[in-house]
Amino acid sequence: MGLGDEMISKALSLVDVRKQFGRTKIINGVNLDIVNGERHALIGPNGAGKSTLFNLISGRFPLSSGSISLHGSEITNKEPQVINRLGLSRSFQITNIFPKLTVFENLRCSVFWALGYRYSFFRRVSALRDARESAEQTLAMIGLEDRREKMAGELTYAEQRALEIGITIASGANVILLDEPTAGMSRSETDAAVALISRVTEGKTLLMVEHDMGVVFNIADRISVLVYGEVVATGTPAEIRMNKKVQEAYLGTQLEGDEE
Amino acid sequence: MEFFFITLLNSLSYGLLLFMLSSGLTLIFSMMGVLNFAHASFYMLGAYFAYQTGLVFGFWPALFLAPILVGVVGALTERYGLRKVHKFGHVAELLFTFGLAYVIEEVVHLIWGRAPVDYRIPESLNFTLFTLFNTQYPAYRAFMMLVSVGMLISLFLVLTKTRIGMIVQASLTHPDMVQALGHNVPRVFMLVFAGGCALAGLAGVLGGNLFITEPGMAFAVGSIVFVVVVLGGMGSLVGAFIASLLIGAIQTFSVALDLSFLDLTAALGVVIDPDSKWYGGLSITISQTAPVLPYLLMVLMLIVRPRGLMGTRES
Amino acid sequence: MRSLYLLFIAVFCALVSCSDTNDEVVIGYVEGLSGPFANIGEVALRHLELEVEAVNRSGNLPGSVRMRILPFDNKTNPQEALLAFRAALDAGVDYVFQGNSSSVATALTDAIAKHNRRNPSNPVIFMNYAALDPALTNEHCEQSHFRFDADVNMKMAALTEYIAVREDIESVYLINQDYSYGQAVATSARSMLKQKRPDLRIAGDDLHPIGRIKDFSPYVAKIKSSGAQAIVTGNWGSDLTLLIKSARQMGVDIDFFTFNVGMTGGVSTIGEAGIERVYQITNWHANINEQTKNNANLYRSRYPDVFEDAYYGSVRRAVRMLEKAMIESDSTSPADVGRALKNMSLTDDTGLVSMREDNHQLLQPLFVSKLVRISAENGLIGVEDVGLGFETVAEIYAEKTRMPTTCQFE
Amino acid sequence: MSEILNKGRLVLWGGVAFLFLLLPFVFSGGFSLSMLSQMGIMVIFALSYNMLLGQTGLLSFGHAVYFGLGAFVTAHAINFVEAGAFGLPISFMPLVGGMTGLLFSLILGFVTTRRPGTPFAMISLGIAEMVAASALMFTTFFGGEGGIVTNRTAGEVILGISYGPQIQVYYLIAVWCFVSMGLMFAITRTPLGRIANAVRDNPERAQFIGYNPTRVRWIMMSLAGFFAGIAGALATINYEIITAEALGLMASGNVVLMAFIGGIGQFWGPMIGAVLVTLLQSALSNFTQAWLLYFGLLFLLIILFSPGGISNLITIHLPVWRAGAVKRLMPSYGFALLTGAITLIGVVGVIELLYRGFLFGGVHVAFTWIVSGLMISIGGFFLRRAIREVKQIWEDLSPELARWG
Repeated sequence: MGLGDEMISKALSLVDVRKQFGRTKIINGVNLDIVNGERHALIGPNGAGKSTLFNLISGRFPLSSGSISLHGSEITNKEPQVINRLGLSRSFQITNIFPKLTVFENLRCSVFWALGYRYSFFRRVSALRDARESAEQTLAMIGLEDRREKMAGELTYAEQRALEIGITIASGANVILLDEPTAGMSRSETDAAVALISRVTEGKTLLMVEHDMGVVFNIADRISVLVYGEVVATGTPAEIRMNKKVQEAYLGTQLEGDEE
Repeated sequence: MEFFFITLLNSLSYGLLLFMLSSGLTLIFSMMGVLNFAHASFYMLGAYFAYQTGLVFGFWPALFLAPILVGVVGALTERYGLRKVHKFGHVAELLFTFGLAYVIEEVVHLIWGRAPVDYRIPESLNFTLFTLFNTQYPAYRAFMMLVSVGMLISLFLVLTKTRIGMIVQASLTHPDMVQALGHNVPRVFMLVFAGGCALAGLAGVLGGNLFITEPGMAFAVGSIVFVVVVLGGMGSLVGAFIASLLIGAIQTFSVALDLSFLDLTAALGVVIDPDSKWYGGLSITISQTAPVLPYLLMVLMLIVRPRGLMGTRES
Repeated sequence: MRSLYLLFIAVFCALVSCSDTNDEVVIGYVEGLSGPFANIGEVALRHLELEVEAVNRSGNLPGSVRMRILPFDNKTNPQEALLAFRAALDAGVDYVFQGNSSSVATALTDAIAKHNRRNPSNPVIFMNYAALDPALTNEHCEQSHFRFDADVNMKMAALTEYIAVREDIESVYLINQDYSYGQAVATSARSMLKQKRPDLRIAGDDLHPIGRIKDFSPYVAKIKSSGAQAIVTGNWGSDLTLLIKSARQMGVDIDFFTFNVGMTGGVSTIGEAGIERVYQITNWHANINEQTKNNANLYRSRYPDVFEDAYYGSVRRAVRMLEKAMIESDSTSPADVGRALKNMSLTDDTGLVSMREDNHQLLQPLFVSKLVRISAENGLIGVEDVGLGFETVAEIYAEKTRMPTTCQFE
Repeated sequence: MSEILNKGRLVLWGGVAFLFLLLPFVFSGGFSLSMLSQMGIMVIFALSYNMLLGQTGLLSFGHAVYFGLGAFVTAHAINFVEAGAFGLPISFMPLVGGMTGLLFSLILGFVTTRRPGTPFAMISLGIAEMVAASALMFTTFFGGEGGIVTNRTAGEVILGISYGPQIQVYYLIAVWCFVSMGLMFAITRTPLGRIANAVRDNPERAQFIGYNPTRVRWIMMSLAGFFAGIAGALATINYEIITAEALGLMASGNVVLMAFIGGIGQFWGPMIGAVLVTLLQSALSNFTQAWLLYFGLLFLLIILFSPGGISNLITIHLPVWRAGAVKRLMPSYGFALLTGAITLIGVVGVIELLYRGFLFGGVHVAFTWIVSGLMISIGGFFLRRAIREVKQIWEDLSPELARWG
């Protein structure tokens, strides 16, 4: 269909994406390509628009202008569920789970669509072996087997963060967006989270917002730096470390950020 | 012409009464997120309290005493009822007020019986203010309009000029921020709830004798007040004001329209036999549907523009 | 405390399915005793109690049996009424009294007829003292149903007889509640006025939703601009009160011809606004003759503390005819009593009343009366202690209210 | 095949079926039988309502619309059968009601389910108002004040079943109730049922796992409408008359009360609510005119102190039972029960006195007043202590219970 290799290898492509709320411009023409299979980190100071950019990509907010495509197909301003069905899944900075479902049910619900069960009300979930196995696999992956039947709302914070990632990856989407997966975690919890993220995103495309530079340099293949709604630099961790503009705009002034 | 002017005046006074009712509900709704199902019950309590205190002190003291008493009942409701339910979420709060409406109606039965009580317009206001063409305009209606406009102005002043008013106003748009600034939000909630109820009570004092004071009076206005609030938009007093006048106008003016589908078909040259099965449905006139129109309007509004005319938030 | 006792018995019987003893006739009073219409149910219950006490005092029933009332709450809802009817059957009820709400009456008529067909050995008779839907003695008529009040069409016939002679009235306005009863009032008013007063102009015909209008002033403005001199309305409750008050406040000087103004609370809430202007058409009021005045006083002295005054002439007639039918048939079983009731006549306080055999509708004189101030000079009895009472302006003979019927008993 | 057909569940459902079969032998009076039939209908209705409120998080104030429309169409259908226009056995009439409910909830649900929470509640209220108002105006279809009268014996007699005797109608209702319960329970165990829970908990997140919350709500509402229609049809068959009250605001409010009193958190909660509320309405109203007040107070008490309803009260005791700690709770429960009963009797005394005092005037009952007052104050005082004690024991127990979770 005339799609070149170049297009196919791009998991995600943002062209001149802009967003403003009222008169406040948050995103000012972002151009960004995420290569298939890479782990890409998005960093930047508070208020740079990182989470907003995630919300634009995942369909939570409509764009003011510009376009976004996923594996070469246009997803600009599509509804979140449509984008998700095309293989893009995201997590949230503020834990966003189903508090009154059990941990296992949280994960099982996340795989139904991908396995084609849609809105079915004539199949018993207990008979859906693939859904159960898939959910159990994810459960094992995020290490919450012993919390299986607990209400998600009753988990500890770190457990909820793990579940958040679990819900995001359960469906097997191949483009994963993680929004500050380690925010608010202790050192040891962060290490566990990093291990978890590396494990679960094996062979997938990952785009993550992260403040913890240790995590970023540990995981990311490439890094983009977002400052005041614009990408000022993109490159390998080594390149970014050396980049003057980045040092000025970001690393030099404020290394440890908290919330955006 | 005469009909037009009289109806205009009537729609205005009805609209203003609706505003008195809905302003309290809007305040409560926008601040606490609680749609107070029992709001009309507080309106009813206002009328009954005014009747009771009026028997002892006369109408004028009752005009002040009754709303205060209703406010106290409201404050107690908030303090010992709603506040406890708050942690279970909005649905539980809504259902609490829903149950409260039942209980208040039964308590009114219990105390004042089921027949209407003889709550009258005071003699000092029971005269004809002016005669327009040859329809008399009663002074009490004018008095009611005066009070509600006065209430509108004082509400505006309280909200914009006093400290508590500022906090309330800020809470209308940014409840989280107000909480973060360390204000005693529960107490503000209680005051707002009490104030909202007192406003409903005031409407009851004025409406109870103009219309009728009986246990069914709450049910009769209950849902129309929701319509006003939803139509006007959550958190918007101005919206509630506009919606009140709008609904007042719709309900009063549509009464005059005797048009029906039959007229439409007749205009198209089709005459429907009165014995036909469809005659009953087609002969319904606009004036017959008048009281249903607001609900239709509300449903349409919620579908098309859920935040209402002037609202800023969806819920 | 007496009624508490009765209620207790009712429930007890319902639970253990006890049957009635032979020396008692059990009258089931299946009426709305809770909720918004409970006061009306209470009022009629007191009327019933007064009459049953009188019957029991005279002790003329065959085998010196006594009547006993068991109240059942139908919550003014047809489905609940059927549940209450089942409870009444379990308690051994033979006669069911009900009247407020035609929807309940229709449900009960139908349920009782079906019960009688399915259990011919244990029939029940329905004494309807106030439900006015004409269908009950026409297309929905049943052998087991007897109506003691005049239906909407009969009342309208009587009322229009009076309007026909009021030549000062040149145009009337019809305003009614938008449901089957109000629609029936409007329809029969239109056709009967056309027939009896072809010259009369119908200035307007409005239907409004029931119980939902707060402010009647737009209707009044419309009535005013139509130039009507009188209003004919079947409205009841607050829909009637609000209409009259609103008209008087706006200085609209106009006659009101009503069906239900005398119902509990009506006169006291309308008050001065209605004097000399409000008319009602009823089968009974206190000031028809010395006998009716006596009966009104009897009620007052039996219930000195209650708010209302005697209103339901039809309850009285229903109980008295039941008594007479039992004596004449020398039986208390519904089958025999029903046969005796079919063409029974009785001289009551307002004159001769008689049951129509062809549709079980009582024919009785009807009275148009006007709300007036009572005084020592006119010697009228007031209602609800507000210094107002009704004065007869016309009596319409029973035969004048005989309507053709479509009733065909199965 | 494991979950639904597992042994425990099989025994449970078998027990329910057995109970349905047995009940009319225990409560054989005409009134009891009618009340059992009514309960069966209300159980279906309340469960269908909980598909909205409990499972999908949609607070509806207009659910009786589907019940009522299903009932009216069924009434007309039965009358057509009687007139010989078409032949459908009465036993399958509930399907007519169900399809009607489904049709209308499909149409109305399409425009109303875009938003949960208060906007949905308001829209449902508005639609309920409009339908109720039209029901009074359009007398051709709704039959006016008299409603639509039908004859449930209209169909042919099959296997000796004419539906004349109430007992046959009871078993018809029992069968449909059992089937509907089974189906509604099964729906909670399907992908849709689970996703409905997810949408209830967090509609936004549901979007990011591929689901359209509006669509989920719409489907759930349509299914709920289907079962409400079945309940309506059964009501038509049971009462042989249907009037506009059936789809009014009171009926809609009633089912909210049932579901909430029973508890919306468990599947079986609304069943308890339906049975209890029907019992209260039918039995309590025979004892006292103040039943509406008691009913309202009960509702408020439940919202204030046990918002999970009665079923939640039962559920929280399961771990206690498993931990074998019931004995430790017993004394304080007994104390609370005793003081509660004393207070309750006092309150009932006052309420009844007020009702009677105003209805029959001038009853000199100073003694009862004093006794009631004393009971309230003394009972209330000790009740507070009892409640504190109960709370304390629960706190003591909580670490133990966590293990038995």
